[in-house]
Order: sequence, then C-alpha cells, then structure tokens
Amino acid sequence: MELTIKDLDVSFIQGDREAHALRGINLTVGKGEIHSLVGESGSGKTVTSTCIMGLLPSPPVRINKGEIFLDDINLLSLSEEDQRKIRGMKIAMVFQEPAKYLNPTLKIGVQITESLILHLGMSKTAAEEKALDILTTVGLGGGKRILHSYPHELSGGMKQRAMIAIAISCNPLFLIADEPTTALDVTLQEQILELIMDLRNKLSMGTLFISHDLRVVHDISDRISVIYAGKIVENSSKTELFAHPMHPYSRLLLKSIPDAEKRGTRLVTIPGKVPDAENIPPGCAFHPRCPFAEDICKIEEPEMKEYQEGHSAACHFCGTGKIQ
Amino acid sequence: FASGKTESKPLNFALSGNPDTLDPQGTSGTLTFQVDKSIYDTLTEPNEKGVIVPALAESWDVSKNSLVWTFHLRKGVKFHNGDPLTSADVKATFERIVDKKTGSPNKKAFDVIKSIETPDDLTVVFTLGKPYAPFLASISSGWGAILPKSLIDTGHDFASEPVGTGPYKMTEWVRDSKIVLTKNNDYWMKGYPKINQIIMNIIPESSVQIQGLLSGQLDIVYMVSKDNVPLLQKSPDITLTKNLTSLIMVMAINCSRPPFNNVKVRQALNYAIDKQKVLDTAYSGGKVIGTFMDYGNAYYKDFTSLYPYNPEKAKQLLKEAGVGKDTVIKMYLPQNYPPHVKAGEMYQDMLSKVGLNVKIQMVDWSTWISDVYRGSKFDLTVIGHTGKLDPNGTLSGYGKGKYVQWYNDEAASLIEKAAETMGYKKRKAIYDKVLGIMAEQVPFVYVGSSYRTSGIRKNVTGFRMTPNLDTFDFRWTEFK
Amino acid sequence: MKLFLFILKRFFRLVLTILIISTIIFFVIRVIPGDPALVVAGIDASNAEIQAIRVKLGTDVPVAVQYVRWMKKLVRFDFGTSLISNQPVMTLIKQRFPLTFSLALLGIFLGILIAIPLGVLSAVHRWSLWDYFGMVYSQLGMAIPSFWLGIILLLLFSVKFPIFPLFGSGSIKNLFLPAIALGFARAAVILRLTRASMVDELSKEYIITARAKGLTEKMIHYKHALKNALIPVVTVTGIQFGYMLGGAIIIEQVFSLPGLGRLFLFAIYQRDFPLIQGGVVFIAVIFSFTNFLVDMFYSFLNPKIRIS
Amino acid sequence: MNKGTIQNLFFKAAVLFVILLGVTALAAPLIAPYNPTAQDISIRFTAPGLHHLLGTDNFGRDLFSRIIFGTKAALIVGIVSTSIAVFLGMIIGLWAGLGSPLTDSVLMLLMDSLLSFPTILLAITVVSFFGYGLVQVMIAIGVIFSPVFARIVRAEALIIKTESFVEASRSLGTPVLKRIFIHIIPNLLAKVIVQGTITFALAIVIEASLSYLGLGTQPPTPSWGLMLKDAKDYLIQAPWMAVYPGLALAFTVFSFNIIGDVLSEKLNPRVLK
Amino acid sequence: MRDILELRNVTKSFAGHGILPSKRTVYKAVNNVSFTIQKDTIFGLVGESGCGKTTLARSILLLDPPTEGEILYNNIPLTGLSRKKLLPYRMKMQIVFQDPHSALNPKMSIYKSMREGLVNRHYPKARIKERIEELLELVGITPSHMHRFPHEFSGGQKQRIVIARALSMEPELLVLDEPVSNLDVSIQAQIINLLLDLKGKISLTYLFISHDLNLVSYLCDRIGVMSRGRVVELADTEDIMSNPVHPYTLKLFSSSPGKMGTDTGRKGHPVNPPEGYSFSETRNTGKDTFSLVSFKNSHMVGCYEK
Ligand SMILES: Nc1ncnc2c1ncn2[C@@H]1O[C@H](COP(=O)(O)OP(=O)(O)OP(=O)(O)O)[C@@H](O)[C@H]1O
Ligand SMILES: Nc1ncnc2c1ncn2[C@@H]1O[C@H](COP(=O)(O)OP(=O)(O)OP(=O)(O)O)[C@@H](O)[C@H]1O
Ligand SMILES: [Mg+2]
Ligand SMILES: [Mg+2]
Repeated sequence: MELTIKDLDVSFIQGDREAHALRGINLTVGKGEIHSLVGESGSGKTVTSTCIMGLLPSPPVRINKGEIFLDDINLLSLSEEDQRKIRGMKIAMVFQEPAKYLNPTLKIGVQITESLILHLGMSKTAAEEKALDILTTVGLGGGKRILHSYPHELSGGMKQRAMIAIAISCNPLFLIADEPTTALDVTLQEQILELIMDLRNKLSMGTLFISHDLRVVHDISDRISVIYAGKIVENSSKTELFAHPMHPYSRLLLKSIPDAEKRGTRLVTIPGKVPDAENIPPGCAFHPRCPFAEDICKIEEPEMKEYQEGHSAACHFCGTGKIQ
Repeated sequence: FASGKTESKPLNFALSGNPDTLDPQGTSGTLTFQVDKSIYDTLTEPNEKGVIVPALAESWDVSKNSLVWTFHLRKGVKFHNGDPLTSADVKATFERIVDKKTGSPNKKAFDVIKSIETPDDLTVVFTLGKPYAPFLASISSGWGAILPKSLIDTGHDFASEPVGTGPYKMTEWVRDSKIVLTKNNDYWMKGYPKINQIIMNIIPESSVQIQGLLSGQLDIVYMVSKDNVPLLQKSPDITLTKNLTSLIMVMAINCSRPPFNNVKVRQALNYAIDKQKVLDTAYSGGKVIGTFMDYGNAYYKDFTSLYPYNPEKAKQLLKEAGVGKDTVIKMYLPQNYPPHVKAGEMYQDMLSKVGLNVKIQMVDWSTWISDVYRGSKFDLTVIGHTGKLDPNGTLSGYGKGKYVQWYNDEAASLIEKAAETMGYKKRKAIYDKVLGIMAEQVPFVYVGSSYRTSGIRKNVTGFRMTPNLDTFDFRWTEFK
Repeated sequence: MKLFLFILKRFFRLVLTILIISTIIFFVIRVIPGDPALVVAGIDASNAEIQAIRVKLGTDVPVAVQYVRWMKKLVRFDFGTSLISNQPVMTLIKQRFPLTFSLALLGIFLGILIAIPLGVLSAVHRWSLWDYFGMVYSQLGMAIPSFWLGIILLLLFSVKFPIFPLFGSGSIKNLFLPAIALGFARAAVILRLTRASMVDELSKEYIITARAKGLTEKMIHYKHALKNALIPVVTVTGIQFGYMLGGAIIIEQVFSLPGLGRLFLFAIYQRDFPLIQGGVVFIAVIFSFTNFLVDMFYSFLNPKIRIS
Repeated sequence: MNKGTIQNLFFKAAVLFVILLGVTALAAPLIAPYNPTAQDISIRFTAPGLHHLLGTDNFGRDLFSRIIFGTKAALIVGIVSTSIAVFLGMIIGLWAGLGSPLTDSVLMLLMDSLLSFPTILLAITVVSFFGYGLVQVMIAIGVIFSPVFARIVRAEALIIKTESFVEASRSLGTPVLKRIFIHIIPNLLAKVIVQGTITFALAIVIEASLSYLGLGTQPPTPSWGLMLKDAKDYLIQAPWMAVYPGLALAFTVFSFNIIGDVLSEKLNPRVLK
Repeated sequence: MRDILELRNVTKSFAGHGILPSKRTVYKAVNNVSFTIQKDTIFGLVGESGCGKTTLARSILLLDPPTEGEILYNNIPLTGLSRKKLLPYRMKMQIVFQDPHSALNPKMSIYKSMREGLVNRHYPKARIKERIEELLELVGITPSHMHRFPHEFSGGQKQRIVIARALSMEPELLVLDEPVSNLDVSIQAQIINLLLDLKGKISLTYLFISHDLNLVSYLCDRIGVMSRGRVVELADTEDIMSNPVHPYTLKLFSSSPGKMGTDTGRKGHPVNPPEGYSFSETRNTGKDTFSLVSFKNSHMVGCYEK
C-alpha cells in the first residue's frame, strides 16, 4: 500500500502555549518501499507516525491542516470505527518506548494473540501457536516462557521485540517502525532488519522506518527523508543521500557517526540545539546552527526543490555549490 | 381465600422483636411472656379486667392466717408431650423457680414459699413463711407457668423448646423471623382455641407492620403508633382497638443529687411539664397520673390536681431554689426506646422554657441498666415502669433509695407493712398513704399510663389483650 | 511442599489474628459498662437474684478465670453458649450465615453489575451525559439512607405491586429487594472508585498501543484499562463484602431478615459476652479470608505485586 | 461547550457551594428564620410552605432552620473524621506497603482486627474510655474508616514502589520519608481523594447512628444524620423530613465529590483537560 | 590504579510467576559474575539482548540487591550495609536507566525531578535553579521547558533529562544503561563528548552498557561481553577488537550491520580455548565449573573446566 502525507501540520495546545510539532510534512512511501525518517531527537518523527495511526490524543493535539492517504483512503476523515478496522490489520506501528507502551498487567502472549483473535478470527490455541512462531521470528524463541511473561519480567530488548511481534502479527500492509532496534544487540538488529525486508518481499509491505542509527538506516532503506523541526528538509534515495547529502543538516548528521577509528578524537557535533517547538525560528529553522547561513535564511523559508531525479532538499543554497 | 375453610388459614401476627428465650422462669422480657402466654398456663390468671380467675386450678382456698394456700387442679389436662398434669408438676415447677441454678430474676416473689405438699395428684398445698398478699398475683404472672416435671428432671432446654399445657404448641421458631404456634387439640377449654395456626412474624420495622396490615399480609398488629392511626383509620378492612396499658410513664429524678435534693426543684419539674401533651405526642396518648401507680390499677388514687401544668409556678419555685441556667442537668435517654427518647426531647424543650439547662445524653440499654438504673449515675432519665398485678410489685423498695435515690422511712415501712396485710380494703388504705407521700415528694415526674392501639383486620374477632400482664390471648380469636 | 508451607503460614496468621482479636474483644467488653446479668434480670430483680444469674451465666468469677475458660474452649473451636438464649454460639451463627452470605453475595454482585459498567462509561466519557448520570446516581447512592430505600422498595414491590413478599425469610424471593437496597449503596462507592481509577489508566500509553492494534473500544476499556484500574476497586469491594458478611443491620431490620447483623447487634446491646466474642472472631476470620483473597487477586491484577 | 469548560463550571459551582456551606455554618443564627430547637407541637408535620419553607418535623420544629444549624456539625464531622481516617490510613498503608513483609503482615493483621470490631461496640468502648462528645465521635469514625484507606494506600504503594522512578530517587539519595512524600503519595493521591469524598458522606450518616448510642451530637441539637434517622418513622406521612436533609447531604457530598474528581484529575498531568 | 568497583560471584535470580509461590520457578538472570572496574576508566558491557546487563547494573547499585555474591566499592563491601550507611555510597554511584520514561515521576515536572538530587546533596538553594538550567543546556534541552511533565517530551529528550539528572549528582561512578540509544547521532555525539569532557575534568568512572559496538569501541577502555547471565570475555578494548576469543564475541563482532561501505575488517577467526577448558559444557557434572580464565595477560575468557 502506498502512503501519502500531504502538508501535515500539527500543534500541541497546552493552555495558552502552542507547540508547533509538525509544520507541513510531505511524504510518500511507495508500495513495498522501506522509507526511513531520520532527524534529531524531538524533531517530530514520533508525532508524524502517531498521526498516521490516528492516535494523537485530541486535546491537546490539534491537526491544523493536512491529509494522509493510504492508497486512496483518506485516513484523517475516516470514522473512528473505520479507522479501528484499518489499525492493526492494514497498518501497524512499533512504538518507540516499549516499556511504556506495553500493558503491564497482561502477559505478552495475550497482548499478541488478542489482535490475531480479533482480526483474523483465530482460535485461542491457534493464535498461541502463531504467537510462538512470530516470537521466534523476532528472536524470542525461548519457548513458552516469553508467552507467559509480563512486560516487567523482560529485558529492554525483549520488550522491544515483543512490541515488534505485536505489530507484525496480523501481517500488516503498512508498518511504522519507530526506532525498533535501539535496544537490540547487533545480531538481533540484523535479524529484525531481515524480517522487515522479508515481509516487504512477501507481502510487499510498505514501511516507514524511524531510526537514529544511520548504519541501520543505511542497511535497510530504499529512500530516506530527513526531518528537522517538524519539516522534511531532504528526501532522496539511500545511496544518493549517503553519497551526496545536500542539506547542511544532513551533511553534519552523517559526520557525527562515532567509530572505533575515531577513538581519542572528539566526535563531530552540530552546534546549538534543536529549536523549541513553541519557538521555531523564522525563515529556515536550521539557520541558527547552519555554518552556511546568510541573511535570507533568517527571513525566508526555503521550499523543497528537486535538484536531481528523486532527490530534493529545502535549502536556499542547495545546488549553488556553496555547501561543501 | 374467601372460599377456603377459614380454620385452616393461619393467623398472621406481627411481633416487634425476637424473644431472647422462651423459658418463662429465666427472664423478665415482655416478649417471652407474650409468646409463652399461648404455650403455657398458670394455676390462676387475670382476665381482661385484671380479676384473677381459675385456670389450671379449678379452685383454691386460703387458710385463716393466710399462710396455707391449697389449689385444686383441673382434671384431664395434658402437657404438649402427652404427660398428664399432676400436682407433682406444680411442685417441681415452683421448686425450679426458687432454685438458685435457675437464676430466675423473679425468685424473690416465690421465696415466701416455705414448703409445697402434694396430698394427691390434683391437690397442691403451698405453705408460706409469712403472710404475703401478692402471692396469688405472683402465681398468676408469667413466671407462674407450669412446666412438666418429667422434662424438668431431664434438664430439658425450655429456652428454645417450650413444653406446656397451653392452647398452642410451638412448632417452629426461626429466630428473628417467626414463631409458629399450632393448635393444641387436647386443650382443656373445650372448643378452644379456634384457629389452627398462628404465625408470629417478627417484624421490627413498624412501617412494614402497618403496610402488612393494610395489604392483608398481616391480620393483627398489636402495637400501632399514634402517628399511624389516621392511615389505618382510612382503611375499611381494619378495626382499631385502644386499651389502656398498665405502664407508668415517668421522668425519674435523682433525688440525692443537687439541685434535685431540694423538693422544690422536683416540684418545679412537675409543674413545668405538660403531661397530656407528652402522652399524646411521644406515646400513643393516655391518661395522666399523679402518683406512682398505673391508671387502671385497683389501687390507683388520683393526685393529678396536685401539680397541674403551670410553667409560671415552676419558674417561681426554681427561682426560690436558686436554680438557673448555670446548673447543667443531664438527662439520660435509653436509646432503644424511641418513645422515651421522643418524650425526653419534649421534656428538654419544656424544661428549657422554664429556664433550666438540660443536656440530653443517649445511652444504650445495657449502659442504662447498669449505670443509670443500678448505678444511679444520672440527673434525670425517662422510662416506663410496667404495672404489676399486685401493687407491691410496683412499689416495693421505694423509700429506701432505689434508682431515684429517694429516702423516706415512712413510705418504706408502709410499703413493707402492706405486703403482709391481707384484704383489699386494708391494703388500699395503706397504699393510699404511700401514694400520697410519693405524689407530694415527687421522686418522679409522673406522666401517665399510655394507650396501646391494636390494628386488627375486620375478619378477625376475639383477639384479647391482658393489660396487666401486657400479653395476648388468642384463645377466643377466630376468623369470621 | 511449598504450597503446604504457604497454606500453613496463612493459617498461622489466621490463628494469630483470632488470638489477638479474641483477647482484645474479651477484655474490652468486660471493661465497658453493661452486665448481661442485669439485662436478663430486668429492672425489678433484687441483688441476690442478679448474683444468682451471674453464677448461672458464669460471669461471677474473676475476669482472668473467665478468660482462661474461654481460651480453653476456643482452642477446641468451641465458642461457648449464648448467655441470653442459651444456644451454642456456633449454632446461632450457622443458622444465620447462609442467609447473610447469600444476601451479601447477591448484594455485591448487583453492586458490581451496576457500578463497573457505569464507572467505566463515566471515565471514558468524562463530563458527558453518562458521567452526569453516574455522578447523580452515586450521590443518591451515598446520600439515600438504606432504610429509606428499603421501605420505598417494599412499598413499591411488596405493597403496590405485590411481586415480592413484605416480610419473612427462607426463599430466594425474600432476598431480592434487600439485595437491591444493599447493592444500590455499594454500587455508588464502587462506581466512584472505578471512575477515578479508570481515568488514571486511560491516560497511559499502553492504551494507545491497544488502539493501534485496532481493538474495539470495549476491549480496550474492559480488557486493558479495567484490569489495571481494578486494584483500589477490589480493595474496597473486598472490605465491603466483608462488612456485609458480618450482617447488614438496617437492611435486615427493614426486611425482617434473620441475619447475622441483628444477631450481633442484640448481642452487643445485651452484652451477651460469648456471642459478641464469637461474632467478632467470626467476622475477623471473614475479613482475614476476604482480604487474603483480595491479596491473591492483586497479584493476578498486577503481576508486579507478589505475595510473600 | 467543550469538556474543559463544563468541568470548570462544575468545579466552580462546587467550590462556591462549599463556601456557601461554610458561611451558613458560621452565620447560622443570622440566616435561620426560627430557633432550631423550639418545639411547637400544634404545628407538627406542617408540609413545606410559606411559613415553614421546608416544613416542620414531629415536634413542630422548623426543618429549614434545623438544616441550616446542622450544617456546622455536618461539615466538622465530615471533614475532621475523614482527615483522621486519611491520616491514619495513609501512615499505616504506606508503612505496610513499603515496609518489610513482616511489617506488612503485622499491620494488615491489625487492620483486619479493626475491621472486625463492630462499629457500635467501638462506639460504646470509646464512650466508656473517653467519655461522651463530638471529638470522640470524630476520632471513632476516623478509626473505623482508616482500614479502608490503609488498604487502598497499601495496594497502590505496592505497585508504585516497583517503578523505576522510585529507584532512581533512591539512588539520588533521597531519604525514605521524603521519597514517600514526593514520589509515592502524589501517585496514589487520586484514589485517596475519591475514597475521601466517599468517606465524607458516610461519616455524616454514621455520626447519626453513633449519636443514638450517645456519641456525637445529642438531641435537640440539629444534625443532618439525626434528622434523617428521626424521619424514618414518618416516611409516609411526612416525607419532607427525610427528603430535605437528604438533599442537603447529597448536594454537599456532590460538591465534595466534584472537587475531589477535578483535583485528582488535575493532579494527573497526563489526563487531558 | 585503584579498583573502584569489584564484583565477587554476583548472582541474581528471579522467581517465575504464578500466584502461589509453589508454582514459581527460579530464573538466574545474572550468574556468578566477578570482575573489577578501575577508577577513572570506562568499562563497556555488551552482550545480546536479555543477557542480564540491566539486571547486573541494578544489582551493582543495590537497587535490587543480588541474590548472592558481594559488591565492593572502593574495597568496602556494600552488600549488607544498612540503608543509612549505604546512602553516601548511593549518591556517589548514579545510574541512567535504559528506559527513561519510567525513570521520571509522571506527576512531577522535570524541574522538580532534577531538583531532588541537588537538594539531597545540600546544593546551595539559591543556585539550584541556575544549576538545573545549566545542566539542561548541557544536554541540549531548552531550559525554559523545565516546568513541563515527562509525557510532554520525546523519547530522546527524556533520555537526556535523565542523564542530566545523574550528572547533577557529580558521581564517582556512573552506570549508563544504553544512554544514547534513543538519540540521533549528532546529539549522541554531543552527549558522548560531554561524558568525555567531564571525565577529563573530574575523577569519574563509567560503566557503559550498549549494543552499539562502534560506540563502545570508540569510548571504552575495557570491555566485558555478557551472554546468558555470564561474563564470557573480558579484555582491554584493543585486545578484544583485534583478537576476540570466545565464540559468542566472535559472532557478535562479525554480525555488526551497517558497514556503510567501509569494512573495518573486524572479522575474527575461531580460537581455541585455553588448555584444559572448553567453551561449551561438555558433560553435565552437576557442578558449576564455569570460570573466567586468563587467555593472555589481562585478556580473560569464560570457559568450562574440562
Ligand atoms: N504531549 C505533548 N505535549 C507537548 N509537546 C509534546 C508532546 N508530545 C511531544 N511533544 C513535543 O513535540 C515535539 C516532537 O516530538 P516527537 O516525539 O515527535 O519527537 P521525535 O522526533 O520522535 O524525537 P525522539 O527521536 O527523541 O523520539 C517535541 O519537541 C516534543 O517536546
Ligand atoms: N523482574 C523480573 N522477573 C523475572 N525475570 C526477569 C525480571 N527482570 C529481568 N528478568 C529476566 O532476566 C533476564 C535479563 O534481563 P536484563 O534486563 O538484565 O537484560 P539486558 O541484558 O539488560 O537486556 P537488554 O539489552 O535487552 O536490555 C531476561 O531474560 C529477563 O527476562
Ligand atoms: Mg520519538
Ligand atoms: Mg537492559
């Protein structure tokens, strides 16, 4: 299934404060595509995904404008009941903080099987069989122990995998994975990434993949979008982005990756910090931290422009050769 | 129901509480005697008017010196267990009540018996230690119920399985729910009782009793509060009967505590209270009395004119005695008797109107008995004394303290003398004196004897109360 | 073996509870004013007669001796004999228990049946019509005295429309109205707690996960949130159930039911020592038992809580 | 109107009502049209009307005045008893929930014992040891209700103590007592508040039962609980005797409940307003 | 150099669930672990998910005391100290929890959460607010957000707040349980730099738990590899990187994803265990014969006695 987000604009309203979390997100994830969303912490990745799921609590959230299409279904205009039928079945999400998003009082087994029983109409025993299968595919093969464990009895990584198991249990057509591998060791990371690619191949499942681990992103993505302060600033195929990042932010990001080789040296960082969603700087939101910023950046907000086939960025100076 | 045989229909009766025990000798609870009245018989019994008439004893003689009482038993009377009634049963019964092990609260009434002889099966001879006028009354009271010797000997549990000679046998007792009485076909009064079965439903809530009566689920409610009378009067199916009880409603005064050790203050209290109003409002109406004797009693003497309602007089007396607002007076009310509580509230209001500072304190019944009644730890309290068949039962002990802490040698010795005096006239003369002293000295505020209103379905006739004992008599009751 | 030890430990705790409570109660009721002999004797008895009654009741000996006697009996599970009615305390309690138990069970069942769904609805639709209904209901439930409700119920369903008997006992029909009257008030309390607890739970993130799975709102509320929300509800329901098993005095009075409440109430009024002692020990056992069940239930509701 | 404003409206109305109650309690003699204890048998059971706004009772006393004068007792009994119960219950519940299993066992045993002690017996005991009076009744009611709070608090504490923010606080070196105050109590307060508002209502009603045993307000002093109790005998002929004190109680409890609800929601920053 | 921390045979077992204790089974999450951490070094702990790293960390801080074994801090045994005596040591050891969300009291604004530790340290009252602002700034959180509640922050923001809080205690030993897993590389770099800077300024020891082998090898002086509750290899970073011995370590290092074109050539080759030992339990003797033995100097490897 293809996912299209058009000009999504979302705020959090807390009394008289307004945090402008998303400022016009445009994004398309094609059928069977693995699309990564990278960006600084607090830039709006989770808000975007939760919004796709239709799970942003309102209040305090206000969707100012925008549309989200799954193929030709306008998700935001669906009735609550229709949304429910889509969720879990057609579109599923792995939440970033499994500790918080798992029900502390239900066994993992129950949390996996309940959607199997509900959506696929399985019997309890069949669902449990299936759950064991799924757990094995996410590397939780430990027999029935996991099935009968409560979340607090699992390690961070185990919870994360349980979360993944829940999401993929009903073979969704579209998956949102919000940092699904942060708590996993490399072996497991590999396994999970393979699993996602597998599902893509088998079910042509589209995936919106969110991660900070650029290595992982590099391994798995077809395309990548870079988000900064609630706005997509660069969108490109994987190879293009890693080879020729355009936006200054993307470039700096790639430079910060730690490595054993850099041992003893200071890691590269981007000076300054992510703008506060209540207080987005005018013009290009990145300008206070941008080494190439000029006066125009403070006033005018750059548009997304396609500079090469399938590679667009939002910067006044892209393609000018000014950015090295 | 109309077509069925009325006799087979049980009579539904409302009882306000569960008797603690049905052993007639081991208690002083009115509820016990009310139930036992239908199960047991006494040698002699008071009729509706309070006159003592033959029951199990067909006749009796008293010796000249009033010490030897001979009773001739009725022939062919049978206990519920089949035993025939003999003089041995009577002897065993009275020996049981004076036996310490029985722990009867009214043992003293029978302690005058020096010996009991049984010359033959149907004759019992009591020999008393001293002349004792109230003896016949004692024998006619609930405590005088005759029990079968065979069961006394085996230590039968009379408390929960009563066996007597009465018109009804107890066939079922679900505590706190119902007592079922079934007709004794061998009852000595031929043709009586009329009704086959009486169900005494234990219903503590008076409004439920009233509704039960109105809707026909109950046939007799023997105690209808005055507030409910209008409601029942409206119903065409119900007759209301009003009887004067033998109760002596009082506000008791602790005569040894200041300011009540001053007779003027006690008199002031008597002036300050509008007795008829209290009777009409808190109790179910009644007759005002002026001394310590129930209105219907043969020994009653009228002293009501002594202290009419006169708040001005009360104020004046209090002023003379120097009692004002600064004297805090505590009135203890027994919490389990709502009418007394209500009366107490009215007294409080009336007394405060003459300038007294009265504080009410509720107490539970056990505390009342032990602290207030036995311990005399009170200033004022409200209670009703049950009238007795014999005035001695009512008056003995007064003048020598009792809970009101009233000491009056003259009254005390007169009361003792009257107990040993035979003959109504002689005794009446002595008691008139005693009652006069009490009326004047006012250890109590005498309020009155209250009415009891019973509600009976129109198709039921012949329900009788024995006012002096406050018991019911179902022997003549029948469905029309 | 472990299970055996566990049960043994629990049993030991129960015995300890009984021991402590029976000792406290024993001395308390002998220190407070009131004497059963005086109650039996009434107001006309003489001192000699009262003393005789004390001898008969066994309250004439020093308190210490009485205490030893009672303890000796207690270890043989003998609660003694009622001073007033002369019946074994055990028998009296046994007679009353079935009724009280059925009434409590029915009452709490009705209470839960009303309260939980209404509480959940109120929490889910906060400050909506459901919530107002829930609020009004719970205010009424708390402010309407049970005698009032009882009498109104009787007037309606036993007099006006004689569906249920006005008085009497023995059949299930007699229990229906009192159970409603009991459940009505209990429901008010359970409802309030359910609402508060649910509001708390529904604000947690795992609810979002449940939604993301596409579960129906019903499943989310009842399967996910409610289970987490139930702990304070279970606590209070357990205590209320315990109370009800000790008898519901006013309800029993209004509906003329021979339940434990009236038995114990009169025992207290009459200072029927063995019966009070037996009653209190009985209630203590009930509370220990229901609270044990409640504790067990906790660890079912929230696996992080372990019973040690 | 959105939920927030409705909620606020209710909250403000409730606060206003409670303030009104407070004022009524203090200024009762100025507001009440009649002497609340003066009897006038000739006008007993007057239905509500012009002269007697809410009618009269079985002694002809003005119900409106009695309700006004009863406010003070109701508020004091409700607030003080509930506070005592909450205080005792909190201490015991926290101690049991956070202490060793042995402490827990011992304290819960104590609570079970207290629960099995019949209210009436407790009242008689209190009277015989500490005498008659309103203070005693408030303590007695507080003690009676404390096990409920203890159990609620304990149950919640058992959960909260396993949260890692409590552990974090431990490693930050926060002393136990302070940790309890800043981490444990705020997270269980919502439930305590709700139970508190419930207890408030029950306390007022129970006070009536205890008054009948000699504890608490004694007649003729007006008390809502006692008025309700007195009304029992006249339900059919004078229903207003029960209705109005009942309504007064209901509204008061209602206000406290709303305040409790809103407060407990405000205490939870995550509940979306 | 001095050892700041020594673990002696630390074991932590959990009872399984089941309402009745009799039904609970015992699960050893940490099994007989012994090692030391030297002062002013960074000790890395890696291992598969669920191998017991977090459990071990919690045991070290005695948040959940170990079932068996001893923990020595500056040669003082901590296990068995009374709560009061433990307090000063507690404050010198801080932990950044893996799950930042539950480490913050949901009913407390982050300002209050941060203040708690400072107040405990008797930090001058007047300067507390300033200090909190400083710390938040340091980890890249807008100080003006400090009156917000935890749920109003993104995952990474919370993680940084928790780090800031731990730093506010100026600890001697800081246990970091995957402290940067939710952070983007730039902020990750910022935090890592911060940690290194601090270490340069004051005496600080880190126990760093992570899955990111690149990061661990960049940062740590010595690395411990855990598997199924046991430490299976323990060596200086260079040694372990160049010459992983234990089969599990080998597997771990060879499967590192995201070579991003440049293969660092970390692929090891199978090595034989020391004489008389084996990597797998050959026969079930019923005895625990597992121990860490020296492979080369300070390079230790865990194997079973043959
Ligand atoms: N409930 C809320 N109230 C107010 N602001 C919020 C709320 N939830 C999130 N935000 C703000 O919205 C912004 C975007 O948050 P989001 O969770 O999408 O970040 P993210 O990109 O997922 O970051 P991370 O990588 O750290 O998880 C942040 O600045 C955050 O502070
Ligand atoms: N409270 C508990 N009860 C039972 N088992 C538990 C408990 N806590 C942890 N475990 C188990 O102990 C093992 C180790 O868990 P731990 O959290 O230490 O792993 P970890 O190494 O930190 O993993 P991760 O990298 O995934 O966070 C896991 O198998 C887990 O299921
Ligand atoms: Mg996020
Ligand atoms: Mg972990």
